[in-house]
Order: sequence, then structure tokens, then C-alpha cells
Amino acid sequence: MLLIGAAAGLLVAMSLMIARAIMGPSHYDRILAANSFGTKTVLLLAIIGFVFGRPAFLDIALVYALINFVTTIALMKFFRYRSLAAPLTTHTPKEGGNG
Amino acid sequence: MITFEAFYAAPPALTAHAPALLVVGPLIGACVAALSPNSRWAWMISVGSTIFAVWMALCLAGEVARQGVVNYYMGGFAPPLGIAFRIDALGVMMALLVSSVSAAAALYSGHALDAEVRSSKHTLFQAGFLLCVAGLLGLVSTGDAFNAFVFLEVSSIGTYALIAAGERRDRRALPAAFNYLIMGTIGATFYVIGVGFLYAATGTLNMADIAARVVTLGDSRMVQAGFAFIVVGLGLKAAMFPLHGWLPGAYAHAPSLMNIFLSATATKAALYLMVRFLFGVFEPGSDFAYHFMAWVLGPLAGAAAVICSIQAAFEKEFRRVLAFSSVAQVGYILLGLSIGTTAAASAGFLHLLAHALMKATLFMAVGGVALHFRGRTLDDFAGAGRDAPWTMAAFATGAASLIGIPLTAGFLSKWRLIEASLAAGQIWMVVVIAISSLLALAYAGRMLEAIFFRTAAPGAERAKEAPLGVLVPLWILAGFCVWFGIDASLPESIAIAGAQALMGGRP
Amino acid sequence: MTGYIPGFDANLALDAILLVMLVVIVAAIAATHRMLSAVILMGLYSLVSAVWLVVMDAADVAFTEAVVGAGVSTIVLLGAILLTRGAAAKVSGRRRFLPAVLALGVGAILIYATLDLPDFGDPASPANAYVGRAYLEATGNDMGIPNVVTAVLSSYRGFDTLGETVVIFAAAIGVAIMLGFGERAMADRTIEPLAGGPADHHVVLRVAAKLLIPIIALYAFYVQFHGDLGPGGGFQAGVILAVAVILHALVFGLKDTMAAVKPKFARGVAALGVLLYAGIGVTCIVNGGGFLDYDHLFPRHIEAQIPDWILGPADPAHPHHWGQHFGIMAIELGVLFTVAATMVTIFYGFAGRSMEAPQPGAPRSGAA
Amino acid sequence: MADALFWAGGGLAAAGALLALIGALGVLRFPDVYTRIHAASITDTGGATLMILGLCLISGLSLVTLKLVLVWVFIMLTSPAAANALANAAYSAGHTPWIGSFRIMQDNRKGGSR
Amino acid sequence: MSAVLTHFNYVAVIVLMMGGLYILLSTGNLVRRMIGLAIFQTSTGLFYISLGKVSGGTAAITLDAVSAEGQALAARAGAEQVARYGVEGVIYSNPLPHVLILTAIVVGVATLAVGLAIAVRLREAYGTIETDEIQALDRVLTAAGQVEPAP
Repeated sequence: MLLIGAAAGLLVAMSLMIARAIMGPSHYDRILAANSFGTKTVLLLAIIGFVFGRPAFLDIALVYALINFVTTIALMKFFRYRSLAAPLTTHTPKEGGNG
Repeated sequence: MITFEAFYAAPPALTAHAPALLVVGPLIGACVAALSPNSRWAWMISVGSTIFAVWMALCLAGEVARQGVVNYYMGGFAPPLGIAFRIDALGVMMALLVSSVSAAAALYSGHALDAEVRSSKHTLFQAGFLLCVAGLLGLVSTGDAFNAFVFLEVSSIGTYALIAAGERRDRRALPAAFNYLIMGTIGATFYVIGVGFLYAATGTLNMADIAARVVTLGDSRMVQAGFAFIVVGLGLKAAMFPLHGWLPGAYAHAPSLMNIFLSATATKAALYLMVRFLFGVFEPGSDFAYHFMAWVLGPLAGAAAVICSIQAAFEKEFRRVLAFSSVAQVGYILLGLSIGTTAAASAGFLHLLAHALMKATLFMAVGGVALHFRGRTLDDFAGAGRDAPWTMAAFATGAASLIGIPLTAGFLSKWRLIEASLAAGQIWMVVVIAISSLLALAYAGRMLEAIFFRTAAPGAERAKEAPLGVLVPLWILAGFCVWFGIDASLPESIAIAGAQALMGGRP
Repeated sequence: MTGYIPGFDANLALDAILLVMLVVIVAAIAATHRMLSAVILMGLYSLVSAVWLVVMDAADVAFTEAVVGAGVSTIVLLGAILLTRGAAAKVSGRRRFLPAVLALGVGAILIYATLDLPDFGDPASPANAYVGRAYLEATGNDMGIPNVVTAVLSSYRGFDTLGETVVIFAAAIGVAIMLGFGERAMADRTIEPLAGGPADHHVVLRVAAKLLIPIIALYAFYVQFHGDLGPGGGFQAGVILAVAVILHALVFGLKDTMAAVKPKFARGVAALGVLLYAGIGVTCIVNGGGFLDYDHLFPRHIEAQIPDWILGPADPAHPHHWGQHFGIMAIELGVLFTVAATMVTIFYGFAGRSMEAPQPGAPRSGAA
Repeated sequence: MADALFWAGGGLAAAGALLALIGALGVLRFPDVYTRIHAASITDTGGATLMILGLCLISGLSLVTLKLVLVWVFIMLTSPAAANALANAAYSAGHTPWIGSFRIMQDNRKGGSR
Repeated sequence: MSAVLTHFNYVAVIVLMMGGLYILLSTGNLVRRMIGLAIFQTSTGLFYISLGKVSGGTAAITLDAVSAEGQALAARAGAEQVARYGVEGVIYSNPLPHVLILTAIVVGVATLAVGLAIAVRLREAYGTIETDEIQALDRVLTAAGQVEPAP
């Protein structure tokens, strides 16, 4: 029962994240909502595996954790740099980039 | 039926696997073409693998002549578990058509690509072209409803980008290709929805198996919805009359290689699939398929034949005239099918064949002249008959067949259509065919008049004779147009056998 | 013990909640005219639908939807918006009417038809009782692998999957014809690190990415070779592998990535994957079977040489199916090659095409 | 024993979900991007840790546990990195933090917009 | 269960399809159209998956009926159901729709990539991706008799 409660809690949290993603107001809020939504999805998937008796499907949760990260980076680069191709540097460009 | 062994020689081991190799040959060719170092190699691979496909299609034709229907189980699993290829006389006709037109187009492409596509993209272009060929060949041979969707998309996804590649000559290719992509994908998705309903109703995806089970269901709403979505979906792909909006642009602005290949085969293959569903899956057990053909398909086909011919008559650009005429001609084919008798269906198939040949001839002639010539409107082509007599003579042959002048393939197929509609008592169809033929005379006459009876404006760009590499495939196609007009025993026997296979011995 | 709780149909409840979420998201996409919001919402749509797919027991599909919908599609869409820079024009009321009628009409037909559909979840419906069940019953004997979806995908309906691989290859060709392989980016200056404020120090990201990229690649191979036993397979693994490359490009710059994974190499691998797949099929023909009939992948005398330790000693009730095992593995490898290379090619195409200067005379749409 | 572990694990998972829920409320209610990032990332990592710990208790020691630990590692690796990147990007793009100005904390409507 | 509940899934999926179709048809923005198309295609996949769900079933990755997992699953479904619909002691959902939709998802992403690539080229050739503006540009140029190749 507790697991189902946990799943329900996550679902509510996810709905709130959808609300934030729809409302914005800035695109950073939306990315944040999407990213946080992704993390919650990973957890929900893990719990569903247990609730339905097939915990072997954690693989999907695992891949989500990875993909979510990449998507967030892509979104962030999009908004910040308007380019998917430019490298993210540790220096300011004057000192010479890594490109 | 004709013995096809006269045309080919193949070891029996190869013949036994011809259905698979027919598709896999161009597929492997596409991969090798993508890997090949330069455009020369890619072209040779393209020609080689399409000729291989023709050879396999001939082998299949021999097998079909011997056995009636060829079944081939992919992976050795019998349906409904596995995917089966099922090729009857009609399927062989389509396979022969697709492979031989693709071979002619591939031969032609040696010259055309240099003029139309950036040289760095040639290998990719040939690879994409071969994927389209493989997709269409798979589409006409498969006996599995979902597998047909996969091949529909294999051919389409290659096609979209290749049409858009026509941007180098005419940027309208881009919106046309995008539009085609949207419409084609909606069509394919509708088809998938329809197959889904059939699957829900019958539990199987093999077309023969579906047919056997649909009969027992009677008037199920699932079957009706499946029918509606499949017909609309494939109608979109086949440019059936009110759903044809994407076609003129896509065909007219594509690079001429795709232009030739698509106009002759792509809509026909989708049409063939639709026919197989109409007659092979739905018709045996249900009234609504019959009503649909009589009350929806027939009138729409008639409207297409008239309205699109009028549109063609008012077009200014050469390729657009031909593209609109294609929609009208699809109308003829559907007219034949909507009557629902074996004779009418075979006339429809005969016209399908004739139209494919003449459209390929016409587009290839226009493309061949336009290699070194930027003209696109009727006025631009004024006097082309004098500058490029051989190419334009082939064009005239194709145009004569389009109008339906005796001794051409187009005449014979229209004649058979008229005979069949008279026999079925559908006088209005005769009227439609007559009106549409007059309109064809008008628009084809306009083109011929511009080419042969006008002189070029002083200072205008002059057309040039197409190179030999174009003239050879062009005259082979034109030769077929004439041959099938004089002695149609070969295509007719195939068309009749195909119609009989489809109708299962109805009158 | 596993944490199964009896007496509550969590399945149905979850199913309904997730579907409602999906509907809300789609409504939000329809309502927004900001492309970027639409893309983010598309990502959420994929996430939710993947969870729903798990609830529907479609683990393999969920896996695919996760990597494709949330990963690749989003990134490709972002690349496209970057290159088109359009906020969608607001849709006027007149243009809304006809589409709404059409969509409602299609929906009405569909709902009319669903009234005859068997109940949701009915195990005796034709769809579930006929061929679907036959696969479940036959797989153990025919192939001897636990994942029936993989068995159907790569053997029973292996020809479909060949078509699917070819579709992906066709997409690679299409995108390459349209956008090239990012040659323009290589020559262009915009690929230089962009000017940034004082906060543009991405040490954390670079370190995290350095750690993650090998892990992702490793995980891709786990998914690849675990596909017989659990969810996953060549397609999913291919996308994950491509995501590793994409992550590298995002963090360390496209130029570095292109130096490591050359566009030409990617294109070659894509073609090789299809060749491998089709080649396996032809090998089966050469050895006396039908196309893609893995039972004939090895001639008998070679099969007899395969040592027992690979899959354990033979058991008369469940024969080894060497051909099936190796055939499935080989074609999944072909799928992996094609998919990974194609996804990378597509990414190169979009990311590597910098925006051109606007044409004189052409109207510009508003900035995003 | 197994039963006790099961309930303990369930409790931990539920606690994690509660944390996630609180975090979600924070994301919905907080005034600007940075505070929302704060709410989301703390609860994401904290909630995930609790929840995965709980699931580990339920599953016992097996391959599943390994996968759970991997999931946790990934979340721990990616979630803070993504939050960092996000805050970094928002700051560089010219979003000024609103922390310290209590008056604006109350004015939810204007929050965070560019 | 009432008829509403038994068909809820289908109806919800159909609403999704309608949403996708509406987005696709109502907008002139090419990228947005592709988004609508993607939703339309995906929701068709969801329809198939709904068809293949078997209540009380589990994913079609076979497991041993005597294992702990297998017994828990069997207990949930009920002995009678398992005896009637189970395969070797466990009820599985139908794997066939899953296979089909895997293929369809792949086709969808291929379409998306090619469509967006064409949209990008369109933007480069026309300077806009709004259908109305593209048509207007074409009309002007075609009327003037000059149709330019794309850059």
C-alpha cells in the first residue's frame, strides 16, 4: 500500500510539474520543470516495476536518468547559446577555447 | 499465358528465392551505392541492381505462369506467424513495371544527375533512389498488411528528400516535398489505423488470413472503419481524386529521375495495394465494399478524369500539365475498377500499364531536353521539335498514347475500358472517357503545337538533343508504347490473368 | 520477495491518470504558439507515454519511446527550431474551424468504430487470442529466448525489422541530402565558443560528461546484448550509443566530436548495418533456407562444432537453436550500427548547419 | 524479517514521494527561477535517495539492487549537474536572483519572467 | 465494469489522435506541423498497444512460473484466469502490437527528421516557414515568370 501511496504522491508531483511547464513564465522554468519531471518519472518507473512485480524493468528507469540529462543540456544550450554545435568552455573565449 | 522463360535464364535455386531477392537486390545495391567512392560507381551500381530486379521479376513471372500464385515465407515461418510474400499475376505485372521503369530511369540518371543535383550528393541520391525502388517492389509483393506499411514508408521516406532535392533547379520543390510528406504520412497513418481495426477484429495481419476471417464477421463496425481508413489512407498515397492536391507540385518540381520513376510507379503501387484490399480482403464478404465502389469510387474517378484534365488544359508549365494529367489517368484506372467486372478490371490494369509507360516516356523526353535547357513553360519549348527531333519524336509518341490515338497503348486500353463499361451498362462512363479524351487532345495538342509548329522566339534559349544515354532508354519506353498498341497480347494476357486472380472467377 | 500488493487494480488507475495527463499535455501544445514550449511539452508527452507503455506491459516500446521521444526527437526539434527561428504565427479563427471539424469527424468515426471493439484488456479478444498468443506459445520452442518481443521482432517478423532499419537508413540519406553532414559548420566561425558572461564556466558539466559518456556507451552495449533476456535490443542500444556521441558534441563542441567520429565514417557504418542485416538473410539462402531463416544460418557441420559451454549442454526438449541465437544477435548488431550512425548523422546535419544570412528581399519571420 | 523490511522500505519510499511532492509544490509556488531550481534539485536528489533506499530494502540483495544503485548514481550525477547548468545559463542570460528582497517574494505574479 | 470504463483507453487515445490531427491541420508553421504529425503517429501507436493489453498480464518476457515473481503474478491474476489464458502458468500481454509499434515509432522518427530537414531548407530558400507566406512568395514569382532555384 505504501508503494502505491508513493506512486500516487509522485503522480501528483508530476502533475504540478506539468502545470509549471505549461505556465512558464520563462523558458528556464520550463526546462526546470521538464528536468524535474524526468527525475520523478525515473522514480515512478522504478516503483511501478515493484508494484507490478517486474522489477527487472529498471533498465528503462536507468535509461531515462541518462537521456534526461542530455536533453536538459541540449535545451540549456539552446536557450543560452543558440547553438548545439559550440563547445562549453571552462575559459572565457579570449583565453582560447577548447574547440 | 506467355512463357516467360524465353526472356531469361536463371538457375532454379535463384528462381525459388526470386521474391526475396527482388527486394533485397536493390536494397543491397543502395547500401553499396552509399558506400561507393564517386558518382560513376554509384550510377553503375544503380543500373546493375535495377537490372537485377528486372531479371528477378522475370523469373517470378515464369514461376507465376507455372504455378498461378507464388508464396514465399520470410524466415521460413508460415503465416500468420511469419511474413509471407504473395505474388499473383497482377503482382508480377506490378513488379515487372516497377523494376523495368526503374531500370530505364537508372540508365537515364547517368546524365540527368549531373545537370540537376550537386555532385557531392550523387552517391546519396542513387542510394535513395534504390531504396525507393526496393520499397515499391516490396509493397507490391508482400502479403502482410503491416509489412506493406513498412514498405510504403521505405519508399516514401526516400522519396520525400529526393523530391526536395529538385530545389537546385526550382525551389518550389521544397514546399511540394513538404506537402507530400505531410499528406503521405497522414495517409500512411490512416492506413495503420485501418490495419489496426482489422487486426482488432481478426487477430491477424496476413491479408489472406484477414480476408478469410472478415467473411465470418459480417457487418462489424471495426471492419467498416478499417475499410474506410485503409481506403482513405491509400487514396491519399495514390492521389485519388479529392486527395490528390500534393501530386502536381511533387511530380512537377522533382528532379527528373524521380519525376519519371514516381509518375510511372509510386501512385500505381499504392493503387495496387488498395485494389488488393478492395477485392481481396473486403469485397468477398461485404456489401459496403460493393456500394463504395459503385457510389463513391466510380463518380470520384469520373470527376477526376474530367476536372483534372481541365486543370491540365489550363496549366502553363510542361511538367505540371503532365502531372495533372496523371491524376486524370488514375481516374480512368479507378473507373475500370469501380465497375467490378473482370473485363473492366483487366481494362483498368491494362490502362495502368499503358499509362505508366507513356508517362515515363513523356517525362523522360521533357527531362532529356531540359538537361541543358532551363525552359519550363510551353512557350519555352517553342521550336524544340526542330532542335531536338529524336527526343521530341518520342515525346510525340507518348502524347499520342495519352490522347488515345490508334496504334498506341493508350488507345487500346481506353478502348477496352469503353467496351467494358458498355458491357456493364454504364453509359455515363463512356461519356466521361470521351470528354476526358477530348480534353487530353486539347492539352496534349497544345504541347505538341508548341513543340512542332511554333518557332522559338529570337534570342531565346534553344533546346538541345538529348545525349545517347538518354535516347536509348527513352526510345525503349516509347517502343513499348507502340508495341503494346499494335500487339497487346502480352500485357493483356497478364492483365486478364491478374483480374481473374483478383476477382476469383466472377464475370 | 517482490513488493506486490494484492487487491488493488493499480494498473487501471495509473492507466487512466496517465492518459488524462497526456490529453492535458496535447491540449497545452495545441494552445501554445511558442515553439520552444511546444518542444518541451513534446518531451513531457514522450515521458508520460513511456510510463504509460510500461503500465501497458510494453516494456520494449517504452524503452524505445524513452530514447527516441525524450532524447533524439527533442534534440532534432531543437536543432530545427534553431535553424528556422520561427515563432508560429497565431492561428486565426477562420483557419481553426475546418481543421477542428475534420479532426472531430475523424474522431467521431473512430469512436463509432470503437463501440464494437472488444473490452479493454480482454484476453479472449481476437487480437490477443490468435496470433499474439501463438507467438507466446511458440517462442520457447522455436528460439529459446525469454523476450518474446525480441523473438517476434527479429525472427518471426524479421523482415519488418529489415524494413524498419532501411527506413532509418533512408532518413539518414534524406537528412544528408538536405542538410549535408555539417560541412558548413566545420568551415564556419560560429562554431567557436560563444561569447559569454563571467558565469560561463562549465566545469561541472564537463566533468560530469566525461564521467557519463563512457558509462552511457557501456550501458548501450549492455542493452544490446541483454535484448534477448530483457527489454532492449539493437534499436534502443543504437540510440543510446548515439546519445553518448551527442552528449560529447553538446559539451565539448561539434568540431571535436566530428574529429573523433567522422561524418563519412558514420555514413559508412549506417550502410554497413543494413548490409549486415541483408547479408545475414542472403547467407541463410546460400545455406539452403529461406531469406532470414536463421535455422539455416550455419550449415549443420559447423553448428556441430559449436562448443557446449556457450549456452550449456543440449537438451532434447529444448534444442539449442544456434542459428536463431546467432542470427538474432547478428541482425541486432546490424540494427545497432545503422541506428547509431543514422542518429549521429541526423544530429550532425542539424547541429552542423549554421544559420545563413537572410536573403535580400525575403521577408523575415519574427525571432523566437 | 522480510515483512519488516518490506514495510520499512515502503515507508522510506513514501517519505521520498512526500519530499518530491513538497518540492513540486515549491516549484509551483516559489517566485523566481533560482528558488525553483533550489526547491526542485534538493527534493529530487533527497527524494530519490530515500525512495531508492526504500526500494533496495524491499528488493533484497540481487541484480535489481545493483540497478537501483546505478539509477541513484545517475540521478546524483545528472540532477545537480543539470541544475547547475540551468542556473548558470539563467544567470548568464541576465536573470537576476530575487533572493534577499522579501517584498518581491510576496509578489508571485511577476516572478522570474524576463 | 461499465462500458465507459472498458473503452476509456480507446476514447482517450482517439482524443490524442484528434489533438495531433488538429495541431497538424490548423497551423501554417511547418515545424509545428511536424509536431502535430508526431503526436498523431504516436497516438496511433498507443491505440495498438491498448489493443494488446491483457488484464492481469505482464510484459511478454517469459519467466518461470515457479519463481517468486511468477507466483506473485499468478496470484494476482487468479488461478482460473491463469489456467484459461496463461502460457506455462503466467499471463502475458500480447507481444505482437508491441513489435508493430516499435517499427512505427522508428518510422515516425525517420519522418520527423526528414520533414524537419526539408523545413530547414525551406527556411533557407524562402526566408520563412509559414505556409501562407511561402505560397504568397511562390505566387508572386510564378506570375512574374521567374522561378529561382534555391540557394
